[in-house]
Amino acid sequence: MITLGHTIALGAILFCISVAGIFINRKNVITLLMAIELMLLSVNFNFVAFSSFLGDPAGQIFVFFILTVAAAEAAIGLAILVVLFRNRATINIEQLGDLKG
Amino acid sequence: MSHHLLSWLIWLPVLGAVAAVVLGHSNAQRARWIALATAIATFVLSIGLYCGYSAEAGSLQFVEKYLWLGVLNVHYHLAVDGISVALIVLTSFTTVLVLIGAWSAIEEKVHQYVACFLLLEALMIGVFCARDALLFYMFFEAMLIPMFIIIGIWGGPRRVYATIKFFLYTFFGSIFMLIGLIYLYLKTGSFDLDYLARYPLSLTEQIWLFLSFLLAFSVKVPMFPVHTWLPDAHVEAPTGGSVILAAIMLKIGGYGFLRFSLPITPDASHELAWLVIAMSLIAVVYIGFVALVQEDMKKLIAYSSISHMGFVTLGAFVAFELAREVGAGDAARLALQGSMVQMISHGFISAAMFSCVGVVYDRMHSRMIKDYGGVANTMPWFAAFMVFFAMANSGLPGTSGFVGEFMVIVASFQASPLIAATAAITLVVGAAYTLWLVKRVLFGEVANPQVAALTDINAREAIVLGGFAAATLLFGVWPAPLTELMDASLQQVVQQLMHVKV
Amino acid sequence: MQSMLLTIALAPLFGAVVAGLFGRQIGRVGAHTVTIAGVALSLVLSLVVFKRLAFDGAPVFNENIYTWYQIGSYSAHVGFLIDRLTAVMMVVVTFVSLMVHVYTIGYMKDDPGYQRFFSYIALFTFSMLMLVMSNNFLQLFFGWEAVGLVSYLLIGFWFKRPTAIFANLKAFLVNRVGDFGFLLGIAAVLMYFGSLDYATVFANRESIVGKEIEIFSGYAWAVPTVIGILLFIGAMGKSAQVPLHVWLPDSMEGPTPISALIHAATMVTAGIFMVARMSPLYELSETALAFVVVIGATTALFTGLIGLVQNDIKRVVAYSTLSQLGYMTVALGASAYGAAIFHLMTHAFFKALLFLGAGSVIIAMHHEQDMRYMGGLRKYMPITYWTAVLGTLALVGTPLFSGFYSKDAIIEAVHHASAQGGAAYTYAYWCVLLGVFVTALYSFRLLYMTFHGRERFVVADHGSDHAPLAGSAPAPAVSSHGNDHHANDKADAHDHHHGHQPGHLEHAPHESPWVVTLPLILLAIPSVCIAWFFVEPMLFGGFFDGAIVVAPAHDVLAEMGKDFHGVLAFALHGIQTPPFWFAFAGFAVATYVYLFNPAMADRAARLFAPLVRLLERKYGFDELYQAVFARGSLLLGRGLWKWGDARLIDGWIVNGSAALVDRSSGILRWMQSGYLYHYAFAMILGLIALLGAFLWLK
Amino acid sequence: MGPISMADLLPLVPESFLLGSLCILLLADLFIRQSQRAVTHWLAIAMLLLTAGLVWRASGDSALASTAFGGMFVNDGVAAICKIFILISTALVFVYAKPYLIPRRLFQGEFYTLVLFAVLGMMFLASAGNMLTAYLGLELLALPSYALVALDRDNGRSSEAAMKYFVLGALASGMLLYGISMIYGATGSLDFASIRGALVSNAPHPWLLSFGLVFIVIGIAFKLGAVPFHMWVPDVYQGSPTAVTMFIGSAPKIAGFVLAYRLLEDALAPLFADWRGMLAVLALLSLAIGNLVAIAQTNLKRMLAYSTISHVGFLLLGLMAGTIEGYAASLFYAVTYAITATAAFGMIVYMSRAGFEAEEIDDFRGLNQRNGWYALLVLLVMASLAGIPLFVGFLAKLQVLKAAVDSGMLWLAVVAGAFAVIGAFYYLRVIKVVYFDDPPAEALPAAPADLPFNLVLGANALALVGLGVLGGPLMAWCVRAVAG
Repeated sequence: MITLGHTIALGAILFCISVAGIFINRKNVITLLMAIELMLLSVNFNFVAFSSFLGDPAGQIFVFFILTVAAAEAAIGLAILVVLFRNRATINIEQLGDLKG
Repeated sequence: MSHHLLSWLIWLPVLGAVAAVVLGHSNAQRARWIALATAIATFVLSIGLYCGYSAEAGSLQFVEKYLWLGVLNVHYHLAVDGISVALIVLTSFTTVLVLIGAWSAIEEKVHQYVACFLLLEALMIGVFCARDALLFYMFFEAMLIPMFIIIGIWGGPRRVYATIKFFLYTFFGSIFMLIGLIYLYLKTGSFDLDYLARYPLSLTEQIWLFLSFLLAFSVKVPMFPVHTWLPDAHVEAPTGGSVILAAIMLKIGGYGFLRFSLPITPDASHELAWLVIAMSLIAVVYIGFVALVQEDMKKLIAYSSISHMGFVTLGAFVAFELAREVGAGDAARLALQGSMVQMISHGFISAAMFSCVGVVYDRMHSRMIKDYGGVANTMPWFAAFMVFFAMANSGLPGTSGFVGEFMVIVASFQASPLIAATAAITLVVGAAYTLWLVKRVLFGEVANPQVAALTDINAREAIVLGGFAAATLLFGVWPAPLTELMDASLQQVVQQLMHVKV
Repeated sequence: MQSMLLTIALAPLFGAVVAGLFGRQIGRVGAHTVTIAGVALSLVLSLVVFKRLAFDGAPVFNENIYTWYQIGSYSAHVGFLIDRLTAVMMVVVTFVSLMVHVYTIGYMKDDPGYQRFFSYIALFTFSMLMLVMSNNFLQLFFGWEAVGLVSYLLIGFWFKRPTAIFANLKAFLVNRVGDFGFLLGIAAVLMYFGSLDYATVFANRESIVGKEIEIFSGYAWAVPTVIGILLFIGAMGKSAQVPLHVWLPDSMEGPTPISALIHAATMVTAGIFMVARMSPLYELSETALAFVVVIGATTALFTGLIGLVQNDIKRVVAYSTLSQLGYMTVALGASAYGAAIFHLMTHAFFKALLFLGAGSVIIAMHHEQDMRYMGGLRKYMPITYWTAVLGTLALVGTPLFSGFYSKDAIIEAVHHASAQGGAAYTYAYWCVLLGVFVTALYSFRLLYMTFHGRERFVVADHGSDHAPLAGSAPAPAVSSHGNDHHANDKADAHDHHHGHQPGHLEHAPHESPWVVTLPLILLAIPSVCIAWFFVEPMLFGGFFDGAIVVAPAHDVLAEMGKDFHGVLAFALHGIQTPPFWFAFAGFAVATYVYLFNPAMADRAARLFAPLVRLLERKYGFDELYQAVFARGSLLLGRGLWKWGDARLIDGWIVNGSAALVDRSSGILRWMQSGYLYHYAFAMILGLIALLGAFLWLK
Repeated sequence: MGPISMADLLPLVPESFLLGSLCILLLADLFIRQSQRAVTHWLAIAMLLLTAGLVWRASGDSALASTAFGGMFVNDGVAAICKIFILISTALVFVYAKPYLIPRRLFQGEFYTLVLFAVLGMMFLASAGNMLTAYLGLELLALPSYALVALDRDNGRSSEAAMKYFVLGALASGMLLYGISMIYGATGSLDFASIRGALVSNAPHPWLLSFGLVFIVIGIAFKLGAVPFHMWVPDVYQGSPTAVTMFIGSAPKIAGFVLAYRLLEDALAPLFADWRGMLAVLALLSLAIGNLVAIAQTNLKRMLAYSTISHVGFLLLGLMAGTIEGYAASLFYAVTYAITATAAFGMIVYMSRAGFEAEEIDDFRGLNQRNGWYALLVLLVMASLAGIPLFVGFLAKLQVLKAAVDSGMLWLAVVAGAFAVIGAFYYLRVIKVVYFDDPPAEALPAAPADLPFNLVLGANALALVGLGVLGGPLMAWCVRAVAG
């Protein structure tokens, strides 16, 4: 029987994967965007889990809002990615170190 | 008008400053005249204050109290007693002479120069009549900016280092005082000085508060370990800046002791009186010897003013030993009177010495003693003034320089002869470095062609030096008006001193 | 009475201010008339006051003019206390000052700073009068330092000369060392009596008899002794007693009139007057009196010895003054205050006479001060010569002359005091006795080297009637080799007329004008006869009773008074006493050596070479002070400045902390690497840190 | 939660007016030719000021319902003050941005619409009564900001900054959401009032709560730019065009404060003991790194970035106190800082010319010789930032320090004081550059004669002194708002 503990653990695992994805990856920005999406999904999973265990619909409604915001976020992220590529001809994070100090 | 005299005294110079900047922007001469007119008007007002103030009562007069920051219970509370009146008159008197002195010395950005001085005057008068701790603190801190600008723009070659050092030194000291004030406010609920003076505090609280006040005011006086900003600030400041810095800004440290440390934390002050006395004596002797070996005239006079200011703090804290341990209330009053008179007289004398250096600096553009020699041959009148002020600086009776030192030494003898003996060393050391300076600069053969080409002081410089000389002589020959003005107020300070709070 | 006193004090001040500030406008004649008028007015009024007090028995005048400050029970005033002691001093000061004023007209005739000089000496007279007439310690201290100031200005009058401006700085600083003690003495008086007025202090002087004061913890000293010694330190500074005497010989750099006025007659006696005025306090402490007598005796003898080896005419007289001051201090120490004041008065006259005589010689010799280039001036300058002789006889103490009465009285007094026991007094007695011999020796040496013997100078213009001596270069016939080089090169530098060979004169020396010789004569008269009228009242007649208080046990003058039968009897009696023989012996030795057998001086000099060298270096006081105090304080100052201020406070603490902040900001700045993953890593690190801290706290 | 009634809509009048006029502006901008772009500019400013007026009127009458939409939208004093000052500072941003945007061909409608959407987001954030409103408001603020940073399409640095800002922003909002989910899981509700109720009655699942709290504090810390979540601030400030930096540097700080206030005070007040320690650490680190690294900067925008971080340190001091005075102090600090920041960036805009970015501190060399008035304005701004008395910066610092001392954190106040002194150095250095150094040899091209810009900037700088002296009423208003 899947208890609350399991779902929280799964949510945490997903969250950790996405966080690792962000700072381990040195190569390309797109994987970063994917990692961010994954993080939002892990949060959604958490919400749905809690909502079902609590029997209170508010959590699930919240998920819908998160999904829409995630979509908007992805759009802007990709737009910035395109602009970045147009200007710097690279999406390799190691070459995006101009602003420092 | 007389009801709001103090507000007029503060805000008139501010108006003058704004007018000088706005109207004098293009025409320097107009800026100078506006500034001088405002300064003279303020001086007349301060004379009105002096006459209107009844010295016998010694109570706080010309009171103005309006709620200012409700949330923090801060009041725009102005009032003066004998001590404040004396210092306010000194401020306005010196500012008039400084503006006359800088008439032709400063060429560029004159309107900003005179505006800075008027702002400085306003803020200093504000400090002297603020009766609300936070209002005092605000004026105390805000003074830094005009002085920062004055030293920075019109100063000497190393002015940037000097002025930033001056600013950060004082700012560092006063931040801890702010935290002390906040603690006091949280404990008592008000910033009013009289209320704080009466409010009982435990000894540990008092000691911490005293240390925070000590740090803030010892930087300002300056006292021994935290004095290294003064020589730099003086050497690099323009003449007018040095005069104001020496004449008035150093007094705010001493005034701060009398208004904060003595009344609010009497027991801690008594407990740590030995520390302050030790610092003052070191300042008198150690700095005296350091002054002896200076090659730069202004630095020498700067060190000399540190040494003379040592008497101010010595007098203030010896009063504790006298009042509480020896039980000689009148001797304590004499010590405090000595420290106050020393403040006023040092204001005239060191301002005059700096003006003298300014006079020769305007002609020779050098402050190094070795560049001068035999100036008396070509500038006899200047030499007469310089010798007179050198004598006053070494505490010759008949000049005000002697009165303060005499009272402090004589009073501190009753606390302990050793303190008096160490302090009296200044008679010898003070005379040594001042007269040696005079010997190398004024006397002897004409050292070099530039000295030979020197012209004696003109009418304007004569007015400035004459003004200071007259004041020094008046209070030297007849200090009674000054002492009577402050006596009743100092009597109250002695009572506050005796009041055991713990 | 008060208005008269005010005019006495303020007339010279008015003259000084007018001559000083408006010197150029009123010209040279205007300057000296206004100052001389002022001083003359003061003299006349002083004489009137003296007559009222001395003869008409007027009461002692003690009133305050105005309040200086009033703080609680402490108050200070400017006021006058006029009793017989003050009256005597006022007359002496104003009389000598007037003589010097008149003399200066001649002496400073062609000096550019003419008006300034007159303004200074008139200012000096005002300061001295304020000191003498004051009725409280504060005004005494005001006068004390004011005369110090004027002596500084006058010594350094020719401020172009490096030696002069060195001397005046030295004089002022040494005086200030004395004032250091004096001020502490005043502080002690205020502490124990609660007031600075003489009247109150002397009225309850008994209150401090038993009291003790612990300046250094563990050492309790009697209060009267501490006050006595502290005040005497001030007197030592001002009256140039041994450790603090170094400034007086150097003060000869100033023009001669001021040497006469300040460094012989008036200022240096201020210390003596002060101790006499404080007699009520001094009588309370034997140790203080013993201290005074020892210092006085040492000064009397040892400075006199230095006078023997001096070749500069003014320096000889200067050392003689030092020695005579020692005598006066010895008199004070022996509680013979009357004798001290009496000697002070007589000394003022004949010492001023000798100085002005020397000045007249210097004028004649075109500012040549070295005796080795003089000689045989007797026939050129008869008046100066005869007045100098009278002055020397008075100084040496030949009977019937004023010096004899005052000096013998002191020697007798010390004799009586030493009889009552106390090693100090016996030591003083012997010093004083030997001093008489030394005084006679150097006085007559001066007289003979200047006025008698061979003319050791050559007159340059050949047309003069008397040809120079047979071609001999003016080899200094009499001079101990290795004399004071200091004096030698100074003489050349001093000659600011025109650099010429020492010993060569433009034209033969001639008698000085009447403005110079008249004061000499006027001073010669009192030098001779002043004693006849005043020895009896002053010493034994209780002239100073109101002013000076002497404890019965110490009253040596009363004992001496018993066998005093008139002026002549005292003189006759004096001839049998040892001082006269010593004086005569001195006179005989001097005459033999310097008149009949000049070569003997060289042999003697070679014989006592080490002693002579010691005397020439003035016992090494100058070098010691220069090394220890001057260079020592400079080294200390530089050390404190370089190490204390520059290195420690500024270097490490102030700039050090600034450097620390800069370094740390450099490091922290490096952390902002610019790479996205570092930023994300920082955030996650923050997350882990917060979580860890949170859990660890739970 | 019954059906939506008129009572629910009334509190939202200002927001709905802003949304409506925003849409109109969006459409109108399509039909305006580039030459009349100024119309959009003035329309936008007018809308902001009108909305502010509406908020002011609404806060005046007490008849208005305090909540709407069943508690999701709260309309209390704090919200009113925050909204008004957000609107005012954004209006200031618009006025100052114009002379900067025109020469760089950025003077497009997008700038205005995106900023207005962000403002709308901030207004919702200010009135959040529920986690959902807070999150939506936060994202509505964040997303347009990412876009704004990348506004200058062909500037490589802008796009790099935008990318960094986007990734880190998304990461932070992810963490915040994760925290919210934890809290939701522990307390069973998203509504602040009920969360608070649940925490008070029985503190459920301590582990879940503590995890959730940590994540929420991280989300807040990122939004404010507190260390160690500050890494984005300097790069974004420097990378984005100055007009955008001006916006990002001012209004969002108020939003950051109100986010913290709503979440920590309204929702998680019972956990005060836990989040107080965390805020203390953040404050200390922000003060230290903010002040220290700012000294090493030569680029003025980067220096102001680090100065913002140090000011956030002070702001956290007030929040950390947890008392009414503490929150009021932080509110006053945030509000006055926003105004000062706009003035500071306004100076940079004044000095920048076509093709010349006055970013380096050195570019301000000798300004006093050339234009005394603006030199004075720089002095006023820097002095207020340094916290020198008779300036509003001092009043703000004073109240925050008082709150810190009042809550027993005396040592932290002393440390904050010491860092304020270090901080004063780099503000002094700007004044030094402006006043003491000599101007560069070649003359700068003439500044655009934009009268409203000069007037408003002058008024803004003088307001810093005016508020410094007459700050009483504003302080009282803040306390009333928090207490009310």
